[in-house]
Amino acid sequence: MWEAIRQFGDTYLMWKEGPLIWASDVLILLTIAGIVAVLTYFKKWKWLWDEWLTTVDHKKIGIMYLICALLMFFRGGVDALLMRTQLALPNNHFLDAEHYDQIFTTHGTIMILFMAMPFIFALFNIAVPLQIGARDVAFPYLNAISFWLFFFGALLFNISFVFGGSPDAGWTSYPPLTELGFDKGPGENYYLVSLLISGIGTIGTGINFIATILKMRAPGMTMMKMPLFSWAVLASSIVILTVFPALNVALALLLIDRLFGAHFFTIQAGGNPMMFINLFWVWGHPEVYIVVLVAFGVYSEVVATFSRKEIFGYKSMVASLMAITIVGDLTWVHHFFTMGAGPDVNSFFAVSTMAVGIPTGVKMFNWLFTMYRGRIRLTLPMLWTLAFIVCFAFAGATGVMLAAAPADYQYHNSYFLVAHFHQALIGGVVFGMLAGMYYWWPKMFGFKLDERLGRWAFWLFNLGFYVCFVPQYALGFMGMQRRMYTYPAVFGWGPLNFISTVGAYIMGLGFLFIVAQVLYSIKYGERDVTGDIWDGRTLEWSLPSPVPHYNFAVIPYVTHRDMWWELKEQGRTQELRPRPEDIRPIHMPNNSGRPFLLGVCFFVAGLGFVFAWWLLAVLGLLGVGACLLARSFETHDEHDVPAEEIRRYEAQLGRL
Amino acid sequence: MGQREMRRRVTRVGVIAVAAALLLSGCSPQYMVLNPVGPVGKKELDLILLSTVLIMMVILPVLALLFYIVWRYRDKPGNKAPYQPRWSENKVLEVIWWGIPIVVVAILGTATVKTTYALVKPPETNVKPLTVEVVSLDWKWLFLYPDQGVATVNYCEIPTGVPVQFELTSDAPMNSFWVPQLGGQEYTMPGMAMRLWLQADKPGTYYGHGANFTGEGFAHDEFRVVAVDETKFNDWVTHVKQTAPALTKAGYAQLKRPSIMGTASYKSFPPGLFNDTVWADGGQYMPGMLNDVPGGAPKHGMQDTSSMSSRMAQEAHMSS
Amino acid sequence: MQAHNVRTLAGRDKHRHALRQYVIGFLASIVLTLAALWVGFAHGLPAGPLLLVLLLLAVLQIGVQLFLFMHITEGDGPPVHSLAIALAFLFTFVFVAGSLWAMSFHYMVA
Amino acid sequence: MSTLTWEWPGVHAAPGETSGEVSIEYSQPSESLKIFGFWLFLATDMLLFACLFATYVLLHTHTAGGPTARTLFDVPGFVAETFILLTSSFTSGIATYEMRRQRAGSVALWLVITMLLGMAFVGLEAKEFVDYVQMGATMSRSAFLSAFFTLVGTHGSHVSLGICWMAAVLIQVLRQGIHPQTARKVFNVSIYWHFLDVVWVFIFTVVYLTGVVM
Ligand code: HEA
Ligand code: HEA
Ligand SMILES: [Cu+2]
Repeated sequence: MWEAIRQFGDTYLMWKEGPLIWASDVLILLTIAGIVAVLTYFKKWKWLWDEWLTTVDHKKIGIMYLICALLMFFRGGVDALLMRTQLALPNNHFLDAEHYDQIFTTHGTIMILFMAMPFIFALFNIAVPLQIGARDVAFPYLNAISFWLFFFGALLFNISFVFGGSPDAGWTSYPPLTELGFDKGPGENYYLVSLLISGIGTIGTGINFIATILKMRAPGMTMMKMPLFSWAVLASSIVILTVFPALNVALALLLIDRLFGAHFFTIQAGGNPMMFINLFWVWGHPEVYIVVLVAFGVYSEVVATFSRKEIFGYKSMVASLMAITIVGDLTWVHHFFTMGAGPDVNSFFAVSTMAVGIPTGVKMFNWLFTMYRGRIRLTLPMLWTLAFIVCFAFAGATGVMLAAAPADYQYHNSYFLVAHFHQALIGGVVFGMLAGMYYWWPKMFGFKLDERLGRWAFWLFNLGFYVCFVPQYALGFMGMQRRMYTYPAVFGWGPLNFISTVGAYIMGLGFLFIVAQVLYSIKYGERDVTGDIWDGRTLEWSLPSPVPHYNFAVIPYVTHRDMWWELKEQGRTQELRPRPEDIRPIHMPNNSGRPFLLGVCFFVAGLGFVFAWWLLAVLGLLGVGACLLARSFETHDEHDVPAEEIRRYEAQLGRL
Repeated sequence: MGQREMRRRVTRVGVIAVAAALLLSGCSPQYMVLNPVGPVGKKELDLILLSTVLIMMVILPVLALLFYIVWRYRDKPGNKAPYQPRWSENKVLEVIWWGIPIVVVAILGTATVKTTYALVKPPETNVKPLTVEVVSLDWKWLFLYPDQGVATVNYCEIPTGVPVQFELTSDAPMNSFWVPQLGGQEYTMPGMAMRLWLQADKPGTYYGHGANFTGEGFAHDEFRVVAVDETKFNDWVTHVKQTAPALTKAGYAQLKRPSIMGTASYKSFPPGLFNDTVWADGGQYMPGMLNDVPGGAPKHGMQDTSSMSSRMAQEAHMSS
Repeated sequence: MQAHNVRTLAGRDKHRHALRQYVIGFLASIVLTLAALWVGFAHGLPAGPLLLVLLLLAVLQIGVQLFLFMHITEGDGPPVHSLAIALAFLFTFVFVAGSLWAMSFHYMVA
Repeated sequence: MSTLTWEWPGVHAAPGETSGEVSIEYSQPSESLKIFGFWLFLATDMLLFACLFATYVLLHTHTAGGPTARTLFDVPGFVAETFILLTSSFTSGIATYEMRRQRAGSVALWLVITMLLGMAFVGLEAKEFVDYVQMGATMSRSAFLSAFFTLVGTHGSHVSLGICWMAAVLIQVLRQGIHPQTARKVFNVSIYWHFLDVVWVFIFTVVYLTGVVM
């Protein structure tokens, strides 16, 4: 008995691995115990289930995405600091190769799939229905499913560190290194299965938001009157729809290789590992546009609002979004110029890659000229936006340099590349997500985040960013490869790496200021009583903060692009207030525990696949099937909110 | 904090960043990519410089404009700058900024395409090239000299002024062959024989490293390229032939096991080792390979399944 | 449920027209398949043109399914779903052709 | 009526706009929204198959000394599968047609026929797979076979899933008759079915036919 436990502990809980794992084990147990204790003590279990776990309300789902994204940012950030600590000095042995490999893999995977993706979905959910004058998304139930698939996918990925071992072949996970012949551990299976699960959810989100944006706009809101953030979400969702299947196929095929002995990507029996690389980047490149397009949407809203001016060149903005959507899908080969596919292939993809710079440049200029002849308020969202323009100009510049295929032969897999993509991902995406978070925070929670602490966070993070990543460009020119857990002193890479590490810690400090800011503001933050704390332009600012669960008591009729601002200009804001006689009962979707259960079933099945415990896998899949069938037979999933109740509530908010 | 102060800080950070980038990427020989010693690296450097200049010509004005606009139109009581909240369209301006990037991309694109085609040809045509076959292993580099008959591990002697045709493959997970001072990298892939032209114009010892992640030993996957003049190169070959041991099939199998090692030299190697390796890892399916072999039949091995299972066994062994 | 507010369809012959569509579609799909089989087995076309003809027949089949069976042109509001399907066809082509092109490695050492 | 204003491919007939009448599955906004969502799903599913096709085409000659397409594929078998599936596509179309005429019984009948044909198809395919495996042509024999089993198997499991779903819809039609919600379900399941037919046509062409004749 004891022996069996010990063996289980050694194989799955990795007790032999030492203090890092033990500490994580203890930390996780303490966290779980703490959460359970708090929930029980405050008698919050029922509240948690009724209000959150079963919710189909897009605003709450958005908030849950946001919380997950911030937590994952922290996890990914801790990974980053661990890596940077190891790299601070030549010949350092703070981490060994095995752990370093696991950490950069989880860092990259988590940051992109479990930080950036939920962050954009948080903003999708929070802003889109409000901006377009809808009561919820097109498919609220599917929305909940998407969230829980993401959640359990992320959970599965995160437990790998303490249960069986993390993946360690990079976020790109190229075979044959990841084939069974070279990598026996369950870590790689964790990577494949958890990304598959959350990938299915992501496709759901893509479908949902395309349908929402195309079909649920308030009457009068033609496509050309739609706010640019919603356009950006549409663009991003189209990219999701076109490329996520490629990721899922790539992952599934590799999983089939590993679990069922097939030969897609092995080097025996005719497998071709390059095809994985190809499929991965068919998704992987557009993926960066999936996230950055949403950030572009945020910037468009923020720039117009805080310059007190209409967005410049709205039509160009729409055209450039769509151009990036389409052309961005045609550039994936630039990630493997050095594979030697030949000059024809490289030339084509080099030029198509550079071509993406054209519409992006147009956006840059339009943002600039939105500010021109405006009145610029340097609030937090605007500060992050300005910092973005600076940072992303350089990210794009280095991107275009990478796109010159023969030059890329020199940059590829070097720290020059690492610097490029952090500049794009942080300067483009993270800055945008933070800008969006600050911008819509009052709408979500009814109070503003503290400006003073926010400025500290802003300056520290920005300063840290350049200190961390500018030296990495130089390191690239000095020939330093990415994914090296240590390096010798002779090449002179030490000093710049040290500087870079210092920068990373400054960024960490900046992040801590954000945490402090949130905690401080919960107590002392400025309350938003008008619902329009920024002097906004679009429909969401016509609503009270936080927004009632049915969003609009009466769906507005839209006549202008910046509807709310227009009405304010003309002194007609009263028109967006509901009139008692217009209030009708509202159909709202019912809460359901099934999406959560479905997530649990996927999780169970996923664990079964990771360890090839087939019984568990089959049980989980049966559960999935049962949930789907039950859904099919559900006929009434809506309820009416009586008009009286809405009137009472609106009166309470002082809107009647 | 006052807005003016903040603005100053923005400027300062920006200036420092740019200055640091420019200063750091100086001429110190540590910057291998910026100090190429052969025509391939030089061509690539030319393209790097061209792209940098072109893109900076757009980016820097954009940033200057940004700082100017933010300063001029800040929301400050008494700011006299015009405020036109509805000014949101201007055909001429928009044509200009659709136009600028198009022109830049056209120029850079042309240069890129030209260089791309140039690099698949030998850098010099009137000198007879040297062929070196490269096999990346876990975690070491094996160099085979088919014409000289010698082989080395983790270092590669080449004559200066002679174009070298590296033929690349891998008998381990995919790697990438990179000698920054000679020129850009190319993947070494199992089952494929890729070609990379490089040439050293100055004698010297140049750093090389696997550039694509291959697992635990990746950080130590280093090698050297030693360029010497032609007579010294010939002397070196003779020297190796006289003093070094032979690489046998068994020796190769030993070499293939995952390990980290120093340099080694061999006076000979099993004939066709490179081709055998490529074929054994799936080379028979690669389109380019079929041209070589009439009827598409493989030259060596890998037809019967028994050798396949032996490979699987080997791989299983390697990972353990 | 407003099930019964829905007006039933007008006119018998319009129904017959719809039915005729299905029948035509079915016959077309059978004929196209037979044609493909015939071209494949009975006709000694060289590989290139053969492939071309077969793919052409397959594309016609898609047309049959999409237009005669799947009512791709119908819907309420603008035909955005047709646009989605068109986009999917475009990217199907791009991803398949692009992948095969990138994986063809014409410049390897022979 | 929408079906009827259709004249020529590419000409869009928005039923609501042309005649003031909407066919039943589009008659409620929430239902027509779901149809739209389903079209979007079909679009992504198509791209999923695109990737599988690309993989198959790339690997179809990589037989590792094992069976090739020409030696393996059984012509009468896949021809039969093709005709069965084409017929089932037609019968599921008739189910839609009857749904629009609000004839629940008839819809049920045609759905049952479609399901039976579907089962016959899946049965034949399963038999085909079992035969191959018995000949030693398993998924782990060669890259070609991995790609073959995965591509055709993914289609087969789509069909199987479609059968289950159709059964669920059938029960609802029988219990509740035709109303906008059940009508939408009949419509979606049948465009799903046609879509699988489209995919099969390509499998038939790219995998089987070219496999044996080229
Ligand atoms: C949000 C993320 C993001 C974004 C937006 C981008 C944007 C771009 N990226 Fe980047 N990239 C990554 C994230 C991102 N990238 C990641 C994560 C990797 C590596 C992954 C890995 O290997 O692990 C990578 C890798 C990568 C490579 C592969 C390098 C290699 O592996 O060797 C290349 C090569 O072409 C490239 C190019 C580009 C280009 C041309 C753009 C363009 O879209 C940029 C366009 C923007 C501008 C050009 C600036 C604004 C324009 C103007 C001011 C007008 C003037 C413009 C012109 C004159 C053109 N990127
Ligand atoms: C959105 C994506 C994203 C983001 C935001 C980041 C953020 C950061 N990244 Fe990362 N990174 C990637 C995506 C991202 N990265 C990807 C895709 C890879 C490639 C992976 C691969 O090769 O497979 C990569 C790889 C990568 C490397 C290269 C590793 C290698 O090749 O060997 C490095 C090295 O410096 C690095 C550093 C950093 C740093 C310092 C940050 C900083 O911004 C982080 C800021 C820090 C925090 C937010 C931490 C906050 C926490 C605290 C303050 C708590 C402190 C407490 C303790 C230490 C206990 N990243
Ligand atoms: Cu890219």
